[in-house]
Amino acid sequence: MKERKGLIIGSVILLIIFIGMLIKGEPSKSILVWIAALLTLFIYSFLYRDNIFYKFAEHLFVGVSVGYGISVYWQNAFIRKVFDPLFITKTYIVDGQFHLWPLLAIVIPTLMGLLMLSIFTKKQAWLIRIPIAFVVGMSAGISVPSTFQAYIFEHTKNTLYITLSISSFIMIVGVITTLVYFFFSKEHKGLLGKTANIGIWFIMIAFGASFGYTVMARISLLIGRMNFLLYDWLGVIK
Amino acid sequence: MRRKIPLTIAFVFGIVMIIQFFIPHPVSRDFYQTMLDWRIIVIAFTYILAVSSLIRIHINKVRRKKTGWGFSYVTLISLTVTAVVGVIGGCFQPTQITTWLIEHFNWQIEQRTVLMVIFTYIQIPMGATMFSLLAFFIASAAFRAFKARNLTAIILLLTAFVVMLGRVPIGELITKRLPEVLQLQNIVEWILNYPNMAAQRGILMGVGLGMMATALKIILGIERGYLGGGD
Amino acid sequence: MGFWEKVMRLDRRWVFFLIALAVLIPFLKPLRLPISVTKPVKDIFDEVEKVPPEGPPLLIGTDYAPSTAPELDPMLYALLRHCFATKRRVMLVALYPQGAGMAQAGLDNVLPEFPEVKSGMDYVFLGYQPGIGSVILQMGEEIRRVFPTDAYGVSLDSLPMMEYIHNYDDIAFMMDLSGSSVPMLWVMYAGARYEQRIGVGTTAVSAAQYYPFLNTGQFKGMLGGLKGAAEYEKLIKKKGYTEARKVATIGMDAQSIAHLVILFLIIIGNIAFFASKSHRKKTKLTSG
Amino acid sequence: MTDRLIFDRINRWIIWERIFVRNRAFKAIFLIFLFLFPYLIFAQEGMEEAEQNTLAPPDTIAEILSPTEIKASDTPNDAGENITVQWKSPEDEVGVIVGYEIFRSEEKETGFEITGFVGKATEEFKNRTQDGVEYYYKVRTKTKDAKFSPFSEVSLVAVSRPQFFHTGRINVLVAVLVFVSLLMFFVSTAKKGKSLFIRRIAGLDALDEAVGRATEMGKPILYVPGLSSMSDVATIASINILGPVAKKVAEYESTILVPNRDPIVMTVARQVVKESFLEAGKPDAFNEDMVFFLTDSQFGYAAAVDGIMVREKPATNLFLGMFWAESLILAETGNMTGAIQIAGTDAVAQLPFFVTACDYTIIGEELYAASAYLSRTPVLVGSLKAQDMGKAVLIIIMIAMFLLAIVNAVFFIATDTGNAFLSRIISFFQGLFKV
Repeated sequence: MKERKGLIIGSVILLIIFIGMLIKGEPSKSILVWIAALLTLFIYSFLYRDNIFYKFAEHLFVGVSVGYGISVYWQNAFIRKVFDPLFITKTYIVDGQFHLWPLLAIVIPTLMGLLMLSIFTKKQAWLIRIPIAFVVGMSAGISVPSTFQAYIFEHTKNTLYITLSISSFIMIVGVITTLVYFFFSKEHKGLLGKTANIGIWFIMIAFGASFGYTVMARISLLIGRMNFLLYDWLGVIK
Repeated sequence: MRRKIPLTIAFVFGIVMIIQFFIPHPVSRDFYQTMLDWRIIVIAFTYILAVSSLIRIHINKVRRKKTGWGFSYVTLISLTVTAVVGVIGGCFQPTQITTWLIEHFNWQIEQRTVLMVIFTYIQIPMGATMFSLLAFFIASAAFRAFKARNLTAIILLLTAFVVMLGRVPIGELITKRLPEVLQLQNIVEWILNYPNMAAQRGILMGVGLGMMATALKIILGIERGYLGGGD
Repeated sequence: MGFWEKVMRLDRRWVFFLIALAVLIPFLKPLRLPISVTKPVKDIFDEVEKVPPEGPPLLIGTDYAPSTAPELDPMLYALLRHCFATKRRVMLVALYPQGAGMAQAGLDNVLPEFPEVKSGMDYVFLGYQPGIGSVILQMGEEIRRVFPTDAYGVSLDSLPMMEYIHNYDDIAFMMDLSGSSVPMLWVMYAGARYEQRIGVGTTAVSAAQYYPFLNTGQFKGMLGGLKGAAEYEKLIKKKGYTEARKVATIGMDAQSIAHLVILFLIIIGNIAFFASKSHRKKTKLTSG
Repeated sequence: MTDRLIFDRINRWIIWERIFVRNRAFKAIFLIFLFLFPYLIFAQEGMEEAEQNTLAPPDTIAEILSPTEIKASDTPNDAGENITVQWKSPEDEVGVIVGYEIFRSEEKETGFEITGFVGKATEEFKNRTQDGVEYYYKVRTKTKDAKFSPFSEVSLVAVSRPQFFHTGRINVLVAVLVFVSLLMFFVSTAKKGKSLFIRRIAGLDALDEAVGRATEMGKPILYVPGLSSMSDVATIASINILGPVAKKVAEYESTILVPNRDPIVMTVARQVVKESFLEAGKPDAFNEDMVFFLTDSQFGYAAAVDGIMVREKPATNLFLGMFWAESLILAETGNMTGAIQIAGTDAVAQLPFFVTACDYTIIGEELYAASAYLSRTPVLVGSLKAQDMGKAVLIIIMIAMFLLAIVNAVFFIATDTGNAFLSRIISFFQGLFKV
């Protein structure tokens, strides 16, 4: 309970600092900047606890972003990829001649898309599997060769440039032991277990390093927001 | 029937897309482009399902007066307003209506469309603020988790500590007098370039194999989890 | 419950509070922590110093978006101030649509300090053109072919500064500010094909991937994150070029303090961990 | 009915499986590929050498400042409509050259028109052409004071055409085929009933316990299937785990909350959860609104899931799939509410945050092993074996290369040049993984 009192006092101090700056500084005259600033503060209030301000901001965020998504899909998919080629530019008519394939290239995916709506029926709901299978199967097909290139070839190639140095030795040991850690079909006992253990150490080094490395970038995000609040909104700093 | 058709479709399109990768011919290139367009169109229709799911949940909340139902109005209203503004007023390019309004009422819109104004002053600041919460969370996670409980935890803690220290000017000052190899920023760079890179490569190679296996199992119809069980 | 156990169970909101203060205080009261200038930043500074006043310009690429602006804006401001204060000419170009807005914002911010600096005389803002690689390539032949006018619609031929500027041969140094891979395209096209001297300003996270290219000389220098920008601000301040608010130095203060707070928290956390562990052992012994 | 029976029944109709797996000929094909592998690579190397030999002999009477050795040929491995022109730039000690102008004609003697300009440090130009038309090229140097050198000699005739096979990707093709063969081989062995071992994966073992705990407490389970779309294989892996988890939840007639960012993932997840409830014999306990859509905005999604975590207070949070920067926002908030958290992702950059904020973390490839681990279906376990073989191959190549490098270095110290044969092997292996 005592601790909570301290926290409340702390939050009040922060609030007073902001109000003080609001009086002292030259706040922005743009209502849009005010909206952005208030929403920023609403979201920060979540750090203390869930409250009505955060709830408002969260629900607004969801609503606005879905509305934005609808607009973008409407424009980029329905208008540009279906409506325009079908009714306006008529890509399937070239020099007054009718071509079947360009028409099918619009109609087939549209029909497949419409099958998505079969979920609203009781009996034909299984039809939804067709567009899903298309998206999943095709995505899987695209990913197979490019995964080989990007994940396996690229990294193997870079590991294979070996020089006689401790660094190079550490590199190859690290890669091999990490790979060994991911062996699934053998129990991690004896030599395999020991190697896999070294692999875990390497993994932990990597996790620690990327954690420490990311801190700076995350803090600079907060600095960016602070700059917005103090400079663009309150105008207390020049 | 209910399984055969989808599995065949997944198989055919999967194999065709793999083959396509090896053919630089324009026919194959155009086909690839068409497939990507198809995917966009199909996903656009799925968006209808998604939005209807969201709307139904919030309408249900309002109807059943579940806790916090008042906020569902916020979502529903802001969704409708933004969508109407975007569809009628234009997304990135203003439609004729917007142009007329701008001229008639002498508006000053820096972002060209009303939708982009909403995007710039509501969605972007809120997104950036959510993103910046990470500054707080990364601190509390470090405080809580980086404790020398056992050997692996010590390794994690020490590397994070050293790398973090090496990123601020004070870290450099501490080791300024040492030989160059032992200076903190050089040690940090070495950690990043060798042991860290080694583990990352190991993980990524494993991930690559896992992804390949999963993708191939889907194409070959061995893995059908994504279709749901049953017939 | 002893003190250390209390620390162990510290409410995480205290941590949030400390971080908020650590970032807020340097903004209100700059601390001016010591900053040592590193070689990549000094190299950039020297390259800009080599740009002859009233001669071939410095080309700045603003290829970033608002999300990386906290780190890259200070670099743009510092470079502009450096050039404007010493009568060096500047050309700005954006290969990202949002980059044009960032460049304009940078100009709006810096220009009031230099009332004598005029568009077309001392700087030219080319604006944005789509097609990153091909724009860079075509600029190597004739800038007017890609940018017939500047960002404000004025024909380049009518701008006095552009009279002798046609391609990379007439540009003294190129500085790309970006958190993405655009600098690599500048190196590949303008650097490798036209031998343009190029420097890069990037975020702290991307900096690591550019170090190898510094060693090979493909980049003549680098500003990495807020720290790089702060070092650059220190250099131009030392030369007495400007007295403007040092955005990056303040940001760097905030970043250093926040880093130290986190490091301090980790140390305290571990002391508490061991103290409460030994304490627990002791109580066990006495009770048993 | 056990999983295996269902599996066998629905397996029967697949034709290609019969061709590949049950047919003994497959094994023969597999062996042939193994032998073909080095041959294909060597063949490709040989081809490159042959191409170089047919090039025009160098011109000995180079004119001052004129480019020399001009050659034009169809750009390889492209979709046609492109010819690559190459030349050798002249000595330029004073630095007067600005660049090169490339001229093109459809006749050898006349009709040359300028078609492009490149900077001074370049010796190559890719020219957009019409397929099937014969082109001749010549190049001249442009100097700083806008003067030009005499033209180089005219190149041999060149015709552009599209290619039907990308020779630079032959190594990928071979690798894909070998991996498919391995996969088929182990899947078919597994089908014969040979039981295969899987090592313990702590995070997946904990899944059961975590689900059980939540149901005991009468609280819902939060399942986040990642923030990516279905085209990310990690999402598919996550959906594969969702099945067994939802089944467990259904058995206890508890609630599962699956918020989604991608519409297709939402549709698929809903199907999977629905079927799982059906399989568990509790179709009535299923509610469509368990699987719902939030928003496709990354941080909007994070904000909303944070809201769910503090308001619905799920006892167990599962974050499985593809994550970006929002990973720590989700995991820290979940940690704040005191839920048991299990995370799994192949996004290496996000793993450290899950490790610090969650109780169990499924790292990288373990995520892809999950569906086999949870179901223990022989065919799926068999594919794990194929993954392991892939890793073994990579490890063997790396160890061999390391030993070779050491031996080569010894040679290098002794003879100062290294061993030609060893160097050739090393560069051959490095070339194998050329992207």
